Amino acid sequence: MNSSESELASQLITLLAAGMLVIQLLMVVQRMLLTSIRLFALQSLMLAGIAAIVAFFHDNAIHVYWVAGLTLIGKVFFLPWLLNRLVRRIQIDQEIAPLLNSTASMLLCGGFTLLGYIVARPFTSLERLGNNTLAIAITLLLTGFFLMFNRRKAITQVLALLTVENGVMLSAVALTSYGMPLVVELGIFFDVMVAVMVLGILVYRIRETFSSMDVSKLSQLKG
Amino acid sequence: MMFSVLAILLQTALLLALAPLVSGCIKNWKAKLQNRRGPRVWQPYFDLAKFLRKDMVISEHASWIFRVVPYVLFISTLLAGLMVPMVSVSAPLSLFGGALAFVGLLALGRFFLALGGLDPASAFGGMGSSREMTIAAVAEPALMLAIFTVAIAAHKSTNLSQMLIAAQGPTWKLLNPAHVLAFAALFIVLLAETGRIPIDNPATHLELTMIHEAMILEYSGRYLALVEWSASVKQLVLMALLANIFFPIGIATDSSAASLGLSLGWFLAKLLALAGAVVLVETTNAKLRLFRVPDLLSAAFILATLALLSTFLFQ
Amino acid sequence: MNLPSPTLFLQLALCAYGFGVVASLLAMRWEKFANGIGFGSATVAAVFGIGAALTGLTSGPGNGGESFALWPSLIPYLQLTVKLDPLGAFFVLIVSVLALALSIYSFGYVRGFYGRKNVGVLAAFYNALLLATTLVFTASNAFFFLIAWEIMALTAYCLVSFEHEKPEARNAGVLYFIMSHVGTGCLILGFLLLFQAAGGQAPGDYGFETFRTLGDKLSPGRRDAAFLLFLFGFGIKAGIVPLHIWLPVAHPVAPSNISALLSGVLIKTGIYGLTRVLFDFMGTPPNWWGVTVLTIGTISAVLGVLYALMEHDLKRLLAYHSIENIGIILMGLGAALMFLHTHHPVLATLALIAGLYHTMNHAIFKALLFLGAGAVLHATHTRNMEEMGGLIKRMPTTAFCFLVGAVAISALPPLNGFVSEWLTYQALLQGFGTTDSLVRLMFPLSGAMLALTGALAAACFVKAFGITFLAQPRSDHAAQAHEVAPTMLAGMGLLTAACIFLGLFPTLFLKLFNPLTVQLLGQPLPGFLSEADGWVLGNTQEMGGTVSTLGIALMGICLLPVPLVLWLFFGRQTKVRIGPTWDCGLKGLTPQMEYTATGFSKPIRMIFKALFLPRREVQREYDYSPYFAKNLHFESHIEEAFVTRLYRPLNRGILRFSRRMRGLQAGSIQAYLIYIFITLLLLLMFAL
Amino acid sequence: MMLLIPILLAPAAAGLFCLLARSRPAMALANMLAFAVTVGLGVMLLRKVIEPPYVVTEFEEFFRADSLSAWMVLLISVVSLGTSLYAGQYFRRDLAAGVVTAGRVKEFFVLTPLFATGMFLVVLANNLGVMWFALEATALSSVLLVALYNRKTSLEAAWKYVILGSLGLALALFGTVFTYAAAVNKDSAMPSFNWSHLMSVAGQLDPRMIKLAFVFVLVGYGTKAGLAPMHTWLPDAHSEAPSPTSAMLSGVSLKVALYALLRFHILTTACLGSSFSRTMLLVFGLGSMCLAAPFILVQTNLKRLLAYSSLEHVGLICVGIGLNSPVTIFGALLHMGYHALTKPVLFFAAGNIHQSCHTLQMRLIGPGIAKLLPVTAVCMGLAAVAATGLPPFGLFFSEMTVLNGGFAAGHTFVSTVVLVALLAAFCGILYQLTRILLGVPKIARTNAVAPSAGAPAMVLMLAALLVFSIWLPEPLLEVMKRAAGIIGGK
Repeated sequence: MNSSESELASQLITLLAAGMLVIQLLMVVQRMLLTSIRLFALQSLMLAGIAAIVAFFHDNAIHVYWVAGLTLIGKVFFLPWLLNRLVRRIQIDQEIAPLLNSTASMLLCGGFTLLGYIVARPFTSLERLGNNTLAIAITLLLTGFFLMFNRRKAITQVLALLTVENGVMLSAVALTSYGMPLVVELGIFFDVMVAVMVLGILVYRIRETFSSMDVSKLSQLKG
Repeated sequence: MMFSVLAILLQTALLLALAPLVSGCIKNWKAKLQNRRGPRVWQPYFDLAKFLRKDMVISEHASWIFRVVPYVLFISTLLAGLMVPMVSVSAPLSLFGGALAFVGLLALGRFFLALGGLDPASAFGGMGSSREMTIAAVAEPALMLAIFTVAIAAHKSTNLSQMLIAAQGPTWKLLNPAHVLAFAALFIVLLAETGRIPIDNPATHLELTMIHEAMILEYSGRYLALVEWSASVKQLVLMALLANIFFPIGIATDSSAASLGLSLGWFLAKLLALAGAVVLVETTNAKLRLFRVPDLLSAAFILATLALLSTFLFQ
Repeated sequence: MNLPSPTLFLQLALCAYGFGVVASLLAMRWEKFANGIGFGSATVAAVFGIGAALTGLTSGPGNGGESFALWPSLIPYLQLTVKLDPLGAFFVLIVSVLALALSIYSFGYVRGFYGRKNVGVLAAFYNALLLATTLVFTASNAFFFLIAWEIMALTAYCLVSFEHEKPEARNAGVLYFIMSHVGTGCLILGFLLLFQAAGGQAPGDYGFETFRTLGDKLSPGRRDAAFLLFLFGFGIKAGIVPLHIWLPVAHPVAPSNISALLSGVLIKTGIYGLTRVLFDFMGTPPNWWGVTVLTIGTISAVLGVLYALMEHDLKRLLAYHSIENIGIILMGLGAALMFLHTHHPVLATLALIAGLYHTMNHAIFKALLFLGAGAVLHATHTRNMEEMGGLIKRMPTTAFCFLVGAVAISALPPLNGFVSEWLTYQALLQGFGTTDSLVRLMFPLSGAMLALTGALAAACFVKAFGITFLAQPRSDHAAQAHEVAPTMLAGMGLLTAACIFLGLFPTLFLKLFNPLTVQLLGQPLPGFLSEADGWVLGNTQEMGGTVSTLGIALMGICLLPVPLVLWLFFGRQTKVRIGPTWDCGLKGLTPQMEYTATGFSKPIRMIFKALFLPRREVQREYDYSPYFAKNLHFESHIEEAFVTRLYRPLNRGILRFSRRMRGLQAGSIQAYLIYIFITLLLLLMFAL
Repeated sequence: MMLLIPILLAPAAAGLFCLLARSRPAMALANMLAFAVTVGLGVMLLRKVIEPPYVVTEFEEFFRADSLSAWMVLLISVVSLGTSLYAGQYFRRDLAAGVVTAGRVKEFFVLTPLFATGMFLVVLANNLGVMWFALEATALSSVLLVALYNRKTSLEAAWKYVILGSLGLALALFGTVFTYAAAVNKDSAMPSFNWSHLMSVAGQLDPRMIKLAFVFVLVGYGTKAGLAPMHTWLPDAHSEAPSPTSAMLSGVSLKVALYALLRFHILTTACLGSSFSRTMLLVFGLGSMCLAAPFILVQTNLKRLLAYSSLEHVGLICVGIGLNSPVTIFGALLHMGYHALTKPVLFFAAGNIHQSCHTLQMRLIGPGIAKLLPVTAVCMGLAAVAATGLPPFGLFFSEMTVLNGGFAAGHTFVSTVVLVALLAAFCGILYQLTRILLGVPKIARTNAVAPSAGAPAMVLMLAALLVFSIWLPEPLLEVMKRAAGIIGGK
């Protein structure tokens, strides 16, 4: 790999990572569940793209193709499909009244981005790929977190969790340039799949039992 | 050994013989001061003899406690009396106990007398017991503090004979403020312990005011004799204690007949003087309400505390 | 004569108690058998225990018994070593004597539980408690001591709550255990401070041997902190004011044989602990330690007896008296500490002996009184004195034993309570000259308070004995009471005899203290303590006060002929007639006209009104004029100021705080996510 | 002879068997058998790791067991065995009462061994990534167990558990990735992600990265281990799960998460050579203890009470490790063991009470459980005595050991706070349990469970607790000392 190739790869990765961040911010203000799912699929697609670029540009990172492939299958197609089906089955498609309105949310997320940058700053020299990918990963985490406690629909919380997961994968690729050992990647992948299925089962049961998907109604257990 | 047995016998006899006389004197003098003729000085002796000869009526509710009480009271009072030096510096039983045992024995008698008051199931008896024990309890700290004060002056000995010797000392110590104050405290305690006005009225049989008389209301015959006798012996020994410790004049330090006789004379004189003081107090004061009594006794306690303070403040 | 070594006796006693635990649990289906084997083995163990203590105390100083490990050590610092040293042996003597009497008493007493409660379990806890207590007194490693201490507290809790069907027993158990555990916490901290000072490296750094070498080497701050912790920790167990509130609640609700054990022995473990740490470990005490202990002792004594007077629940009354007596014991210990500070070892010996002797005496007479109360409870099924009366005719032996106990606890000559209080007075009196500072006023003032205490105690026991046993029965229960089983009487008789023995022969008993004072103060018993062929008790100085209870008793008997002679001389012909009590001409007295317990203590309640803060409610029902009441309902309550002003607000505050804290867990998942988020942010900002 | 793989296979096989099996007794038996086998294997492993070379590795170091893992394996298998012993009877009564369907019971018997397999994998995996996903697997399998009853509240608990747990695990994954990143920077070859390898190169890891990683791992695995303030799912999940699952969650699951945290703690300490990670553990441990105390004092729900008590104990274990002297770490490990034997008994007893009274509100349960369910009450009482740290049970020894070590190492303040928190918890538990266990039942309850229901499991665990309280076999001591050495970095 020569330096110009590396430069190109780095730029591409930075671009895609920035795209992931933008999608994340869009999700923060998006209320329609189906749109959110689509946004998530798009974000995952970008992640898969990053993985593919890494695999393509690095010699000893063939297995990262696996990562790209699994992400593509799992997070771009399978999970969005699953969630879509769930949303249709439980017939709730809009988020109502988040804790903070969209302006405040955006401002806060801007703050989180700044924070992510600050936290990641000491480590910029360690980044193998892209610029500030670690900062973006941490921002994805923080905003994902925010998304989780700002929203009330169970599905949104699942989505937020998945975006955090995306953030982890991004940081894994960005920091190591070849991801983690394959067995770990596989394990993580299957775990995420199973997790979403389990969450789906629970969402479905909650919807059945509470005739709502509003997690703020899940507040009987106190003290 | 022989001598001490003799001493015990003599002092016992003295206690028993002298006690009614002191009671009689007080009664008589009090009457005189109140412009009455009053009973004869010897009247208590006749009373006792009469009681001893009378039949007894014992309450159907009473138990053996009721019958034991007079004996316990009588003997414990006599024992206490034997610990007080009266005509000789060394009291017959001074080895067996000092001031603390003295107080303890009097308390033992009081304890049983109070039980005797409760035993016949009469409300009066209970009332008397309750009040007697209360007053004794309130008087006790002042008594103990005064004893401590005197004992500290006597090289911290609670032996009454030692206290006496220390009081005799080179100078007469009544002039010492500690002693004056302690005497005042003890005098108040004496009034309380012997049931005199202003704490109790020995002459009354008015239900609601009596204390001592209420307790012994059910006693009759020889038991009453023992109880009355014990009361007067107690009065005697307390007065003897005050007289000898604070006015240690003329007490025999050896056992020759002459000095003992002289000492007996002095002793009688002191006793009568003290009895006069009691009479004066009784005549010039009215009986206090029951719940004012603690005030008087706390005054005694304060006097005793001051006495204690002055043992080192004024030296 | 070649007696077996104290160690062997001790091992036998421990084994017998252990056997008692196991056997009575195994036998719990057959209650009679469980009773026999459980209390039987406790009896045997008690005899062994007495043997161990006596051989330990008489076999000369430094020869008390060798140290042995009960069990191999498992974990760092824990050494399960047992050693019977003189101080421990003295307390083992107390527990064993009591155990002997109580076990005999229990044979009869627990029959009342047949078919109602499980006697096997009771016997097992009883044995376990005695085992643990014996180990507390003999453990020679602080870690092991704490284990025994906690097991003791646990079994005591089980016994207090034994009749858990009654709500008051449950509440009492909880209160007891919580306070006891707080105390244990303080002890753990105290011992940890010593352990830390010892270095905390060597395996034996928890050993008493190591602590003993610390002494004056401890830094003042650490020493003072440890002192306060120990005072608090052991003080809770001993029931000093104001840490006493559990005691009058917990002791009465247990079965009476257990109450006797709790009041007789268990609170003495606090005294043991204080003696152990203050005299054995901590070196020369600063002055304020002694002053504090003496003050606490005085306050406990006076307040204990005052609250006792206000009780008409017989067992609660006795429990409050335990507080009083602990106060008296602490007066002795406090004075001893002050003497140690001013370097008067002889006087310290006197004061310490006074305290410890009173410990023994209190154990004996308080157990006796509780057993008496138990017998009364057994016969009348009530603890309320207002429903008793006239029992002396129905239960003569019990009444006699109770009377002896009452005289003893009121410190009246010639019984044992008098002797130990006499020693205390002497120590206090001598203390006046040991220092020139104003602190010396403490001594006589404490003495005066001790006098007040004694007199009030006498008043209280006139009430307790008089209202319970004398006059007419105030209820059907009391009227139908019967004398209790012979084993119960035997148990009480044993303690009665002990009261008389300890009262009349103090000089014999005091000899046992010699190895103890040598161990703790390096000072043999002062010779004046046993003058005149050993029958007269002196104090530490020549020409000081002396007392001979035996002499007083014998002299009393000699004087007995005097009234008899008078009687023979004057009144041979007199007759005795049984008649009604004077009833002011009414139609005869009913029990309602008798003086009540509440009425008896009324004057004292009025005098100390400011302290008791009594509340009274009077309801009058009348037809036409308030002066002719048809019905009068009168209630009088006294609640301790410590409870209402200190403990209740404290408890309420803690609970209020806890309820506020519960708001954190309000059920909202968003909030929970925010907690995690904030934690993460804080860590990212500050930890990096 | 293979040892580690059979440990993993036995429960997995049992799980698969149960998936296919139809008869409930057979499923229960399979569970029991599998865990009996793992107990046996655990003991063998224990004997093996105290002999040189002190490590057992299999499958090219993919699986690795040192003393710490062996100790955890033993705890997991013992608690699982106890649970499976109890679960059979428990669900029989549940089925009889109709509160649960046969399908759900099957779900339990399938998922529980998988849950256990996950935990075994956590402690046996050498690769930190594998450890992570094994932990995620335990979370996922236990979520469905928590939701087993399908009540509103149990769904709520499960939802909180899975969301908070997954989020925590996502954070932990961040931390894991960062750790890996710290290792890869030096050379461009793909390094091993094995813990043993990382330890061997600990000195060359990037310290800042490791620090960042530890923060994430602490918050992440700390959530799973129930450290305050990330513990909020814990009382919900513990109280709503079926009692056997509660026992597993509280008895071992928390400790397994703590184990994962410890591996990073060891690594961090080895890398930074500073007290950074142990101070963190200390702070969070103390925080958990202090937070748990007030909740225990005013608790109204029996199983939540027990859950907060677990929080307290986990806090103590953390403090013990955070104090970082060999004695305190030993005490903490000892505490883990004793707590694992104690807490399940309490949950079993609570399960019996729940089945008999149909509520966990202590106001409605009490008083008088001792009359109603004597065996349960006695077991619960004894276990509570143990759990509140009273002798003769071992938790007293382990707590004292932690305190001793703390004082010996000069941490006077921390140890004092620990003691105060323990006292407060004691008061709460004593008060609450006295209220429900003792006394006379208010009304005669119909539908009381058999008096000795579930007794074998409770009695066996209590007996084990008592035996090991007064007698610790030499190998056990040895393994704990070695484990303490590993944690202490020696």
